[in-house]
Amino acid sequence: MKKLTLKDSEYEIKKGKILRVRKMTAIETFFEIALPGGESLDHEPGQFVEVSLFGVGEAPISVTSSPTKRGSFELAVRNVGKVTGALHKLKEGDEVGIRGPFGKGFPVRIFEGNDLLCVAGGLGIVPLRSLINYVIDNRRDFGKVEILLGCKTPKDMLFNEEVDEWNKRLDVKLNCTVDKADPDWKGNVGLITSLIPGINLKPERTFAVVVGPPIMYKFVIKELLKKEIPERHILVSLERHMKCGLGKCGHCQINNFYCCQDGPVFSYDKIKNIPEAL
Amino acid sequence: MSKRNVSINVEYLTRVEGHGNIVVDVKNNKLETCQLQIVEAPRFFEGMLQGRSIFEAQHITCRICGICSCGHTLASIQAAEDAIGFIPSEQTTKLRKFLLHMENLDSHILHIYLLVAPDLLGVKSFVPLINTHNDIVRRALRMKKTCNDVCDILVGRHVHPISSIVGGFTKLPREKDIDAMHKLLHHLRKDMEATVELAAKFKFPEFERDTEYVGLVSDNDEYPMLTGEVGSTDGVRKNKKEYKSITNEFIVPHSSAKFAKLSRASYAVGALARFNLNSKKLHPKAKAVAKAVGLKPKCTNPYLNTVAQLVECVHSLEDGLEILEDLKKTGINYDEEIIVGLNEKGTIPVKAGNGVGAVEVPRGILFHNYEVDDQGIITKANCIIPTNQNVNNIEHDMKKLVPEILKKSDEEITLDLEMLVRAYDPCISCSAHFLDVKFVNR
Amino acid sequence: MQYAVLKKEYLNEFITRLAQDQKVIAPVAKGYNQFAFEEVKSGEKVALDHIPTILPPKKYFMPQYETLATYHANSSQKMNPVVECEDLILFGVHTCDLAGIQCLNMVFSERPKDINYLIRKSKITIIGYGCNDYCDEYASCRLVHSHTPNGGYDLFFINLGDKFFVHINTLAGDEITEKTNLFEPATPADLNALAKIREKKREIFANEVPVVHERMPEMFSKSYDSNVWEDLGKRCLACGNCTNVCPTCYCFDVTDEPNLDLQTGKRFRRWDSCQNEAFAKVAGGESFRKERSARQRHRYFRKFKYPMEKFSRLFCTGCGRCSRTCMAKINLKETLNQLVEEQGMKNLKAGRETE
Amino acid sequence: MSKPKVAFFDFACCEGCQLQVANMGESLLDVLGAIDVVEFREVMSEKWDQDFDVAIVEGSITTPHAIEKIKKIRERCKVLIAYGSCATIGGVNGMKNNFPLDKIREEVYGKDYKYFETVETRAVPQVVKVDYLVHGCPVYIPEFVNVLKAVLAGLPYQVPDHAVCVECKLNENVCVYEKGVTCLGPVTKAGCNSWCINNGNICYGCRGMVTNPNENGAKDVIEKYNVPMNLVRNKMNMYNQCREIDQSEQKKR
Ligand SMILES: Cc1cc2nc3c(=O)[nH]c(=O)nc-3n(C[C@H](O)[C@H](O)[C@H](O)COP(=O)(O)OP(=O)(O)OC[C@H]3O[C@@H](n4cnc5c(N)ncnc54)[C@H](O)[C@@H]3O)c2cc1C
Ligand code: SF4
Ligand code: SF4
Ligand code: SF4
Repeated sequence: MKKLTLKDSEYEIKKGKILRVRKMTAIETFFEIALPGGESLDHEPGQFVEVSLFGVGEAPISVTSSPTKRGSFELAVRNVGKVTGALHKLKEGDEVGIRGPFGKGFPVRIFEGNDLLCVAGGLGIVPLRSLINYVIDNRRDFGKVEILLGCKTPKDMLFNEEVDEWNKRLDVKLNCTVDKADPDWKGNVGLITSLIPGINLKPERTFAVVVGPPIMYKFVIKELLKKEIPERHILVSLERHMKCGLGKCGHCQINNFYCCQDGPVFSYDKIKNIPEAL
Repeated sequence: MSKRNVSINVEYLTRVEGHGNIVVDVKNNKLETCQLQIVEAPRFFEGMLQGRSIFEAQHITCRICGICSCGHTLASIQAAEDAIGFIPSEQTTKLRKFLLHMENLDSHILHIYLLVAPDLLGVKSFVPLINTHNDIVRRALRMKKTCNDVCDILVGRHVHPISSIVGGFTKLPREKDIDAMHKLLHHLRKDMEATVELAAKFKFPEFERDTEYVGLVSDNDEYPMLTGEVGSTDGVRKNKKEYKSITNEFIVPHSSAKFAKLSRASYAVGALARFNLNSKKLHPKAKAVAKAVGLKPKCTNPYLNTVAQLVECVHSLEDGLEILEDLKKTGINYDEEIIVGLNEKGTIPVKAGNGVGAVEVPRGILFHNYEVDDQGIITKANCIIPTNQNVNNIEHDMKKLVPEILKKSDEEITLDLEMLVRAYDPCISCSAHFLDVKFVNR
Repeated sequence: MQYAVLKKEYLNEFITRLAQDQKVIAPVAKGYNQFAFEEVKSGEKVALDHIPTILPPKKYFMPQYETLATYHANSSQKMNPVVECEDLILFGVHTCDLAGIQCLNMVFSERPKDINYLIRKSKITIIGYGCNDYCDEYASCRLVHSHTPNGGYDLFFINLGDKFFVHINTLAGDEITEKTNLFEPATPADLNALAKIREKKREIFANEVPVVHERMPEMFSKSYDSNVWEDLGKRCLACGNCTNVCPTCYCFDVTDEPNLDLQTGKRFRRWDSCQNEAFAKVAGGESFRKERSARQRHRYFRKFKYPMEKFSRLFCTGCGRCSRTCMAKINLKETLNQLVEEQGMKNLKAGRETE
Repeated sequence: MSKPKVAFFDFACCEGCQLQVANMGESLLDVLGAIDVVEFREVMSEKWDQDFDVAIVEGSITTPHAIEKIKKIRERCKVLIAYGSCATIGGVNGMKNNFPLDKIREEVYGKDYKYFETVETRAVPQVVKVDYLVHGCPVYIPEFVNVLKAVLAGLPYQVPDHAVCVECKLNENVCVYEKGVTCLGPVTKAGCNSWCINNGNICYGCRGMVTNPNENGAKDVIEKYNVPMNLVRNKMNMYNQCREIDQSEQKKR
């Protein structure tokens, strides 16, 4: 058996240097990463990368920074297991492997000129932040922008400062809710679905982007449909077990779709009849 | 010289298999207590075997002990086949003998290098030797691995062999396997020479105590390991079926293992016993080594059991190589490969019976005895492990030894005693598995 | 020379000559009516009329364990992507397995391409072999049209009794006939004999499931919620045998294996199965195909529906391996028949049309 | 980082799994280069009375004394590895639980059996929290080395939760059911590279059952291959008897 070195393997990584590490919550950490020579990752909001640590493995992680941010990109990682746990031990200056970006992101070109409703539950804000910052940086290309954020308790809230900043902006409307408040909490209490009925929107020119834990989708989409937002205008990002990111390994398959190639972002009309999707 | 008081209590004797304590109490030069206590947790194998198929016995009993699991396997199979009246083929017997050689080689190497050598080199274990005697440690591990690799090829693994079962082998070595095993063993020769050289330099304590030595004996010129009758240096000779009248087990209050005696107060089994009984039948190369290191029958220094093991290593290696060469010549009949689950398919007829297996395993003669009903289900099981037979002898050795070394310091006495026990290579976890002990005063 | 014949008595010599300068792989009997592709040095052990081997020849295109890269993580993340490959001649590949290889070819040459697979593929020469009769009752090759060759080979052998009729399909195939120098040109009589065999084959190979091949995806679309899957789920042990033996299953897992220094090691992939418990599990413990019924359904849909949409091809080759190996007697033909029945798609003429 | 201090302990077992360590050959020295073995009674006389990082525990818990001892070990170590089937699932010692405790004691020890303390056999995780499991009777060295590497790197080790059949098929063995024999491969956790079947035997289930076995699935198997059910059950309780303790406790809850 011969062992040949490959020049064009899809499994080859790029080296990413960690510029900044910041602990966000007890289980989530933020990373700013640069590719060699400041090479652009060249991603779309909503796309993900495979983050690789040799000896540990790879994990798909959404890019949370906007493509408008040059020179580096950002990830926010929740510690749930092997790779994510090992990532949490890294320091500034360490290197990680990066493959990608992979998948279909949010169709920002189609959003242009339309209103945007972003709904994020829990970790869902990670990919959505990429979109929101992209939209803010190209603010005049879009119509009304409204953001709904939900999480379990105020302590679990991610990107607090940035959310505050969004909140202060006049051209963005923001609403937060928590399942369980603490004494300092001034915002809403309750499920994120409860925020939707109160929103004033023009269904035919609104695109709703929903990212959150699996159970959230069903209920949020129901509310959105009540608002008569066209199915085609509802975008979701799905999480599946993934290994290769190349549409081969089979783990992420959702019926006939490969989440890594056909997704992770899907429009609701495309998947509403896909039983394994939601 | 002032009167000596010595109190030794070695709790959890190390570098032996299983849990045992040495307790010695000397008051005013008078030996009051001198015991080898077996404190292994009971595992109830005898009970667990009840209701099991005779074809499963080997799978279960080999798990009595991981060190001599091939030995238990072979004794168990022999007892099982004896019970149901199955006679193994010549090829099967040959391969079993070869397996037994590997078991002895493997176990003896482990004992000589990892368990005894540290004492002789004045360290607590082989770990410090990694720095001081790296080549020796490497050689030991390499030799051990070779035996292990050969067992991997032959029976899947050394610890709890897979393919050796009642009836024969579930997988017979292919031609390339025989070649591979031959190559491995051939390479072992060089390390074996170095081992002999090393062992020749070892200085063992000088101590003599004449005792009765028991092991397999036979009328042919093969060094008996797997077949033969049971004999002793005191002239006893009996069929293995009469094993109970050989071991004459009796109970002592201080130990959870039974004690054994034959013609005298105690007897010994193991490499030294085999050597004393059958040294004439050893492979010429083994004989030469015995001569070179000055081991002669009848040797009555128990510490030299380790040297007898060395001689046996050479024998097992050389005889093993010859078996392989023979198999290469005759070829292997693969039609004899058997399918596991013989009882499930009723391939081998079963009948009620009582079978005994007597096999020379590394530490001495091992007896397995099963009674089965006409469905081949075990109704009664009994095993007598070499160490069980030896503990009584060890205690007698200790009783003679302690007064002779009272001049030494407590530490030295402890070490001498530990070394004595270790010389027998006791397998304590085995010995506590089949008991029926009464605790008189507890 | 496009058609040739090889006398049967030369087969042994043929393999021996081939094996002189290359590894030759051929089906070999393992007992209990089981076969496996293994290296051979001569024709003696070759079992041409085998029922499909335990594992399909995919193991040579996509090995069970495959190193993707070696790495060195000392100071930074450094990797060396590799492919392990060797020149092979696969001899005696039945038409169903040829179809299986073609399916894998499609998957792995679709972008993003799998270079490892493609390089290995380029090093393998394939000599096919036609079956003149069914292997056993599990085969359903007629249903999916893989009972006859549809390309995918360099040489193709057909048993004419005392000789093999040989189709030379590629230059590589031609080279083999030249090099071994045992072949003769096919005569008109040989072509006649071939035609007869084909005729007979048409009679023997009847459609195993009375449904029109092209309507299969439609049938599956309608059967998503069928009780059939519940039933399979109750029986399935999730042992994964069905997918491992399937010539068109290619799911895998990627894992790192560090050396003891914890700095160097290799990244490798190994076969995985959608039937395995953890296959679709994500962090948080949610599994998207937790039920065995859903996993079984997924397996069937990945054969008869999804690939039809993507590659316009069924990913079942009719080899019958999954049914043969299933401990729980889950039988592909039976399942298909149940679905046909349920969806009222029975068409007794299907597969009987003249070809 | 200084080398982690590792100690070996054994409870009721055959010590074969510890022996497997010695069977690694010279690569053992690589392992010993990465760890600092402070106690290993079987091959070392050194004793250690301080805390240590890793405890590798072999054997099942069968006496009240052992329960106390394992609890102490747990307190002294950071990482506890249950090593070998006796420790991970109870293993062959669990067969004892097939009999009423007093009955088996009496049978083996005679009428004074009460002197012999014994409790229902338990696997180590049934008594204390365990961080890593190395299944197998005996342990499969390549897997042990993988676990060890995971421990050293501070990574979790996932025991495969799919059937031994998966590996058996990858090794292209003729399934023993084809030979008319039962095998526990379909319900046993993989990770041993189908060791026993590769060598012409069957799987006895020494690695424990997969978490989600199809308890009702045996029917079809037994029908297809025409093997008696009691044979399967008989094999099942060879290594996996301690599972019943969990099951009965689950019921209680
Ligand atoms: C498109 C996409 C985007 C993602 N973006 C983010 C993100 O921005 N931030 C973030 O923290 N997480 C994100 N995830 C989830 C993240 O990939 C998983 O949490 C991570 O792979 C778990 O790997 P691990 O090695 O840490 O866990 P493991 O120790 O391998 O396993 C823990 C559990 O996670 C499951 N799991 C293993 N691998 C995966 C996988 N590749 N995908 C999903 N589950 C898996 C296992 O089955 C197990 O149940 C994303 C996932 C996807 C598919
Ligand atoms: S082979 Fe049968 S039992 Fe095994 S996973 Fe496939 S369908 Fe289930
Ligand atoms: S032999 Fe056992 S492990 Fe292998 S496939 Fe058959 S049932 Fe599974
Ligand atoms: S095949 Fe079964 S019995 Fe054998 S080692 Fe593997 S899990 Fe244990």
